[in-house]
Amino acid sequence: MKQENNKAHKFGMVIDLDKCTGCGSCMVSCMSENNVPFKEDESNKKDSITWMRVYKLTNGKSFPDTEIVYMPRPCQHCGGKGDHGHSPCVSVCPATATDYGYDTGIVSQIYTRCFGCRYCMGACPYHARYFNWWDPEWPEGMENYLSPNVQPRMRGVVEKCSFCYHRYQLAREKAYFEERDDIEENEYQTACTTACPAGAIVFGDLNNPEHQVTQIVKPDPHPDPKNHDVVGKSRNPKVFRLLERLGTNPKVYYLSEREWVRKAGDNYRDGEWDKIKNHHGATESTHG
Amino acid sequence: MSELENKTENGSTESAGECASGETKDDKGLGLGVIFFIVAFVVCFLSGTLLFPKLLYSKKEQPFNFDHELHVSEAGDCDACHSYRDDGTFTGIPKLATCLDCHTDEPLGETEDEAIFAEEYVANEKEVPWLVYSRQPDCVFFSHAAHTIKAGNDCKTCHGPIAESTSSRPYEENRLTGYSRDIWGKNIFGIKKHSWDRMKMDDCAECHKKETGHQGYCFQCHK
Amino acid sequence: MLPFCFEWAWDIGHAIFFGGFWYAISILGAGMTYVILKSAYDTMNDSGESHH
Amino acid sequence: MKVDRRSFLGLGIGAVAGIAVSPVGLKLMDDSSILTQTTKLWPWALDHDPLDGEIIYENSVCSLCPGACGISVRKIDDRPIKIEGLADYPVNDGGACLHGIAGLQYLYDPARIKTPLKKNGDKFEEISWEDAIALVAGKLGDVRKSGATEKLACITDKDQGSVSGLFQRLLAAFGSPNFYTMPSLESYLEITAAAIHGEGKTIAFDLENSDFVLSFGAGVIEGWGSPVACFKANATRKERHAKLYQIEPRLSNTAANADKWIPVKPGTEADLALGLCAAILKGNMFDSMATSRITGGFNKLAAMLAKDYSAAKTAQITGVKEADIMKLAKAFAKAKMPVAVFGKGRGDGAQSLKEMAAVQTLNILVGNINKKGGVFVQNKTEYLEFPEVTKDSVAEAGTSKARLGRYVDQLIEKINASSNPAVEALLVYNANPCYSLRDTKRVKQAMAKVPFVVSFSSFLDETAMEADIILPSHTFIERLEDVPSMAGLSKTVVGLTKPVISPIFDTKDPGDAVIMIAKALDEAVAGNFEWESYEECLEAVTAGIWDSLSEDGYAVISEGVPTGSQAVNIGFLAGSPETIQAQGDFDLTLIPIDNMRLVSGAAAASPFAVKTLADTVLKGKDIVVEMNPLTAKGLKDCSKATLTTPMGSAKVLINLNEGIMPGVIGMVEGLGHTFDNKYVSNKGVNVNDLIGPVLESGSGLDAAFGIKAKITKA
Amino acid sequence: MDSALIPEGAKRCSMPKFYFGIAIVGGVVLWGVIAMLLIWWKGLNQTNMNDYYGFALWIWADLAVIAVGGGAFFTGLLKYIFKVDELKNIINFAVIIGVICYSSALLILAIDIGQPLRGWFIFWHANVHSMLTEVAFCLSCYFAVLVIEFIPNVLENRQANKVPFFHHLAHNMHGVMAVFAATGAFLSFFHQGSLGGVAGVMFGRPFAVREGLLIWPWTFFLFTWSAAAFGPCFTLLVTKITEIITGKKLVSDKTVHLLAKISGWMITTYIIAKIIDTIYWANVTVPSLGFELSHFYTNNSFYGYWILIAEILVCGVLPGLILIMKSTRENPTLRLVALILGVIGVCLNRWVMVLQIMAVPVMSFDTWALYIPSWQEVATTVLPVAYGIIFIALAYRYLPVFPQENELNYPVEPAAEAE
Repeated sequence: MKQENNKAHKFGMVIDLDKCTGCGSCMVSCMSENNVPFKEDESNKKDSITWMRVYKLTNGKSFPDTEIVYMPRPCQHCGGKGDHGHSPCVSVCPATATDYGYDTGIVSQIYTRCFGCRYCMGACPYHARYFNWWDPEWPEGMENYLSPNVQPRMRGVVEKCSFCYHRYQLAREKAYFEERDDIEENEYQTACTTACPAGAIVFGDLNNPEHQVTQIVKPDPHPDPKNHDVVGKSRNPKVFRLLERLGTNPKVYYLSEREWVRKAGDNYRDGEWDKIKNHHGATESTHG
Repeated sequence: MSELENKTENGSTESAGECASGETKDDKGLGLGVIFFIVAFVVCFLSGTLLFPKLLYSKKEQPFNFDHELHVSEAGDCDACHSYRDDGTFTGIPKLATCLDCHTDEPLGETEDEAIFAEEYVANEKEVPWLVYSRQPDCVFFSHAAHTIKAGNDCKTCHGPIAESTSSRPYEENRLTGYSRDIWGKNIFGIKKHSWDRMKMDDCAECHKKETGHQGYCFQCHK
Repeated sequence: MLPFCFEWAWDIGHAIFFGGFWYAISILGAGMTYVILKSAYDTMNDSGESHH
Repeated sequence: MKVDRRSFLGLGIGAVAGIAVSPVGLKLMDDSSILTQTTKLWPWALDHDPLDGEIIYENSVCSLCPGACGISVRKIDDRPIKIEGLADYPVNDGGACLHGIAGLQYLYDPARIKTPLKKNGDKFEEISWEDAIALVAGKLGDVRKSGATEKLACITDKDQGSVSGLFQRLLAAFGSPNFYTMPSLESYLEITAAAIHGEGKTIAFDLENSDFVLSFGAGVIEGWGSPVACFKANATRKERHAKLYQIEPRLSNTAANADKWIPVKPGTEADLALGLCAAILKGNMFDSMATSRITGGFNKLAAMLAKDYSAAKTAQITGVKEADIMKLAKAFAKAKMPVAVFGKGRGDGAQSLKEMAAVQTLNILVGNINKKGGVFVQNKTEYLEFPEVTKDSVAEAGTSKARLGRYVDQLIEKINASSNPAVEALLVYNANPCYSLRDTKRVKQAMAKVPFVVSFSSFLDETAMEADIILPSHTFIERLEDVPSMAGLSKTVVGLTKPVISPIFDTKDPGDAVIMIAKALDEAVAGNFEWESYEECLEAVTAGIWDSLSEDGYAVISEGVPTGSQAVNIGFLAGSPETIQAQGDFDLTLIPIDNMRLVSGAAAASPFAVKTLADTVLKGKDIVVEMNPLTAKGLKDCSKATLTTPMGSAKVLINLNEGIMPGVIGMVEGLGHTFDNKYVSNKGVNVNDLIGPVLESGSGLDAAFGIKAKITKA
Repeated sequence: MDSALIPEGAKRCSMPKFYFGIAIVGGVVLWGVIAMLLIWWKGLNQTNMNDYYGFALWIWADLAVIAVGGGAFFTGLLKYIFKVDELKNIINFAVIIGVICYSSALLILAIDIGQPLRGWFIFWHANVHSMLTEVAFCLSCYFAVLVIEFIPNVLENRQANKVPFFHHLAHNMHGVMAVFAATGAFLSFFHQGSLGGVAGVMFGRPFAVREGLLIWPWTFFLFTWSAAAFGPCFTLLVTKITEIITGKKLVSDKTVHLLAKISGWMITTYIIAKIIDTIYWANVTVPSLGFELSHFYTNNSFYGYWILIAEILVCGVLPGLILIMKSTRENPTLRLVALILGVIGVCLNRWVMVLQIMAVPVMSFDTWALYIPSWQEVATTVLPVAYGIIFIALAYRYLPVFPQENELNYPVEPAAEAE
């Protein structure tokens, strides 16, 4: 397909779990950036809308060998099997209310098109999609802080992280205005990225070798010889993706020095981990 | 419009003729049936075509008349007032401040509109509550820069020959959807004579397909 | 659903899916029309005898 | 002619056909289909479609906590819509914490006080500013006339900054020595400095350069000090190959993020510090240059340490293995730029001087005072130039009287103790003692005993509830103020908070309120407040740095390693002060937990912040307490229980957590608010209701690290 | 009195008695309707669904009624296409049950979506790659077919049949019914299948995902097959219940045995396929994604291996065997047991393919999610049942549903009949 700027982007992020302190800045920054509502009781996490959610993982060892790591989880913007753009959620939406932007690799969600069948939520193993069980309400006057760049959602539709797409729209608009073909790395950064006080999140274009995220992740363009559904596996031994083996091909990568953390990123049968933990991408694949 | 009126006349005369001849010819009421048919048909068709739009759209007058033609001749092209900000966003309808580049609370001309503007708004530093003909729904992201600077369209393509207008027409709002009539079809039959007659998603898609080879992904125009 | 819908594409997926759909619809439509017309016709015929 | 069935048939068919060929059907179908997609179906959207406009960024400084981060407020025309960290600001360089980002929620907080209020019976009624000021001035006038001017007291969050300065000035001119600040890390740093290095000094830790941070429970990434600055320092640890060792009874986020977590029995941190000192002395790993500078108590201390703090003994007291103590002492002493950090949790809770002094002694022994990556001891920041206060005889007499108490806790005690009012009038600004001091019952009791309490709060919080009159302040988004960054930063920066939106309610800048009150008092007092407005005052008293304040938005007061050596006297420790014991005789120990997503200071957490709380902290309206499965005794995860301490008891939920020492119960601080904001209040309990103060003899600080408790099935 | 409407020769209970019964069931319907309106007015927050349970009781009910409603298309297929003429004695009833099931399914779907007014999007803005789209299209089309198949039966009502046009219409429709039935079978094959596909294509959910043929996962075919197998079970079961309630023999044993036999063989073949599928899934699919089978059946308070055994052995293999063996099949009691087990079995399967999928944690640090429906969900799920009872009662009372009724019950005492 022909785009205004011919080379397609593939926006993604890598989150350094060793830097992450679980402080919650990313969650709040996301909520206030994207007009996410709040209600009286948000302690039931199964109906609490947090596009960016920070999970708390433990190594399961007992005192005093216990370890904790915090794992921020935005929408993973899956590329689907073979990274062809058939994300688990996009392929199932009956009303085309969510699509895969081949120009950005970002999975959209259109609130006025969604009629709330929630099939996409069932299909998403990351629980990154949230349903508006209630009409949003803001205390008197507080609606004055709502941003015009993101549409507030009505009851009965699904919403999720958009990688702050409106920031991309605005950055592109500026580029057009200045008659540039494309935007700079720092012109488009998500709200969670810029907010993180620890600088644990790095966001950019995985197709652009100049970008920091690409240099950290070193994504392998070839399908994983052990599982052809998997594309873009990281060649950095410290980097992994959530549930990579399902072939969802997320664009969100995680970085950790700790082995137990990397293991927690996916499911492995007994003893399986030790066999494949050192397998990173096709080019470095050591096992047949 | 006028054609339609003619039609109605013809229609009614025909029916009258039918009526006259029908009476003598036929008393079984078949003719009467035909007459009733035609009358009912014409009445319903006309009310559906002429009356219905009046009911469907509510008319709102602008705060006061605005003479685009005059301003274009005085101030220059569209972008003299409808300009871009440094971040590439579009100002749309100018704020009072922009007007004050030329205007003062001393009326520039002696039209009563100018007077209203000077007294009610400039004097009280009140923004003019213009009604925006081309306001898109809140789910839409539209970049003027992309369509003009990048794609090189002129304003007329979407906004029509508004620059030549000497007075502001009333703003028509669809009672059902709450959207401006300019967006959702000027022509009640949905016939599109000019590119600016309608600006629904399909119209965007049509042009995008033609110009970029692709009708675009959701997020290209949605937020 | 129809070729002028935003989502419509002239691809194999739409061809098969809506091919099947419209095929089924037309059969049902045609079938019912035929049956109704025929019944109407039959009714006319014997109503001819039945009434005065 | 007869009108028969056929005619009607014709009529009907005609009508239908007519409508059919007219656009009605199609158009209606089209529009109603559009209607179903619009937000019009959602009544709320009709009048709340967020208006678009010009995007403007305005810089300011967040004053929610002592961190004082630079913020950039995004506005659409004149409507603020988002707060973000300000890039290149010397404190936070772009980063921001969740409370700052959620700042706009404070602006529109349902609990905001919209206009001055006057207590009438147990209800508040609205009054005008004029009346309010007149009323306050009247009452204060009476006190002054009575001659007992020392009976006017004031409690604020800090003693720095021009607003606090104005309160102090008011008291001085009025004639009262009773100005108090709430306990804060900054105050503890000064107290510790005073005990070892002399009055008027303060301590700072060069975390961003140190290569070995030994933290005695300091929540370096949980709101301790200047949170974002600490986050950043911690984030660069890996690149700098620096180590962080965390000593505390619970696997806090800091401990989890640290290179090593050293669990220690609650309240024995001081002993561990002394044990380490002993080990360092014993192993001859100390910096003799540094120790030679110690003017007092060194030998005595050395002897005491040798006697009471052998590794074995320390191990027994603290629960840390002997070998580990030796290893730790070695690692710390051998590090190039080691630094030992004190101030449990956020550093603003109860602290014991013994513990802080012991930790500081560690620093002294390894000789990292005023060295890069070490501890900076220097004079207290002074950038304000208030003109000398001119006191009349009454004021002179009053100010020369003894303070009612050393710290705010003693003030409360004194008020409660004395039969006739010890304090006639109390001014409370930017402080919520009725919530954040230990044993809140006694604090409320004291408030009730004070005949006239004036609150300057922006929100109707627990303390404002107790006030007789409230002069509501602007929030930090609506006001102008100088904000010094304090809290143990290696550099001192004064930032300028600017109004980014005109006040949305009938509130005032507290500075203006004070000036108005002063002006309404007799000439002797009023004479000291010549300024027309707070703005004018601010410009005058910050004259030295005003240019950079107004241009850059901040001014760096001190930076880098201080020069010159500091006096060192560890006599206090040498006198081997007793270690604080937890109150009560139950067999478990309840300790407060500082959670980054909650706040325990003057402001409460925002709705967004509360939303981010895990369901292992708050579930429904119930607070969740942490305990080790070993101590659970039949209590299951998520089961309801009753937590009892000598102070009272509370319904809680259990979270079985391997990351907390057996025998210890952890309860988060910052919940259990009772004011009118359903998103934040009436959730969980306030841990300060369950823990009572234990005053440390000698220092007079509330040093209760926790309290004995028992937990039973409910 | 309504005797004029009652089929010739048929005996029915007195009108007051009948409508009294209807009223009782009507109460239940009312309850359901109230819940339904509540949900439409206040939104889905009236349910106990949440972000983990986007699909819950309703979707299960949907799949279940469509599965058991499968008897209609399968019997129709046999009767009109394969010309198994014997089945003419039960086809009417099968169709009626079908109409009830499918109308219920559509109703439930209308309640289940967050923005009911946008329901039409699924057709207009169809995404052809979504199994749910396929479901929606085939479901509504096939419902149309069922209505068409039902119309003649209605027109055979004593009074209706007096209208010459209706008389002819009924007659002519019978004439071309084969065409409709064929279309219906075609549509059914796809929507029954695509309902299975709904689960099978969720490749983010290891418990649901299956390999398959072209775009269709194995569950696609298994669902069609199971519907065809257990549908007739349900038809027979309902017939049996009606017979008990009316105290009449309505369908000859010959017909019953035949349909039971067919169902039996379908069940047996299906369950073999299902077992193969399960074994393959457990030993190839799941391990390749890093899971042990035990992951799906342990560490939670409800879903254990029992559900697997119950579905496949107790409610699959067992009824299958009972129905293929002449001796057991023709033993009324055992047959009834088999029918009941069969219906339970297929419902259980649908439950597993909806709710257990949602319950199973996928991320290694995620937890099992269990859920209990709210009363509004229960009420709206019971609604179709009550409405079905009334529907059948009315049909039985006023329409010649069972061609054999008179001969089988002749001579008959005016036996007591309830609704």
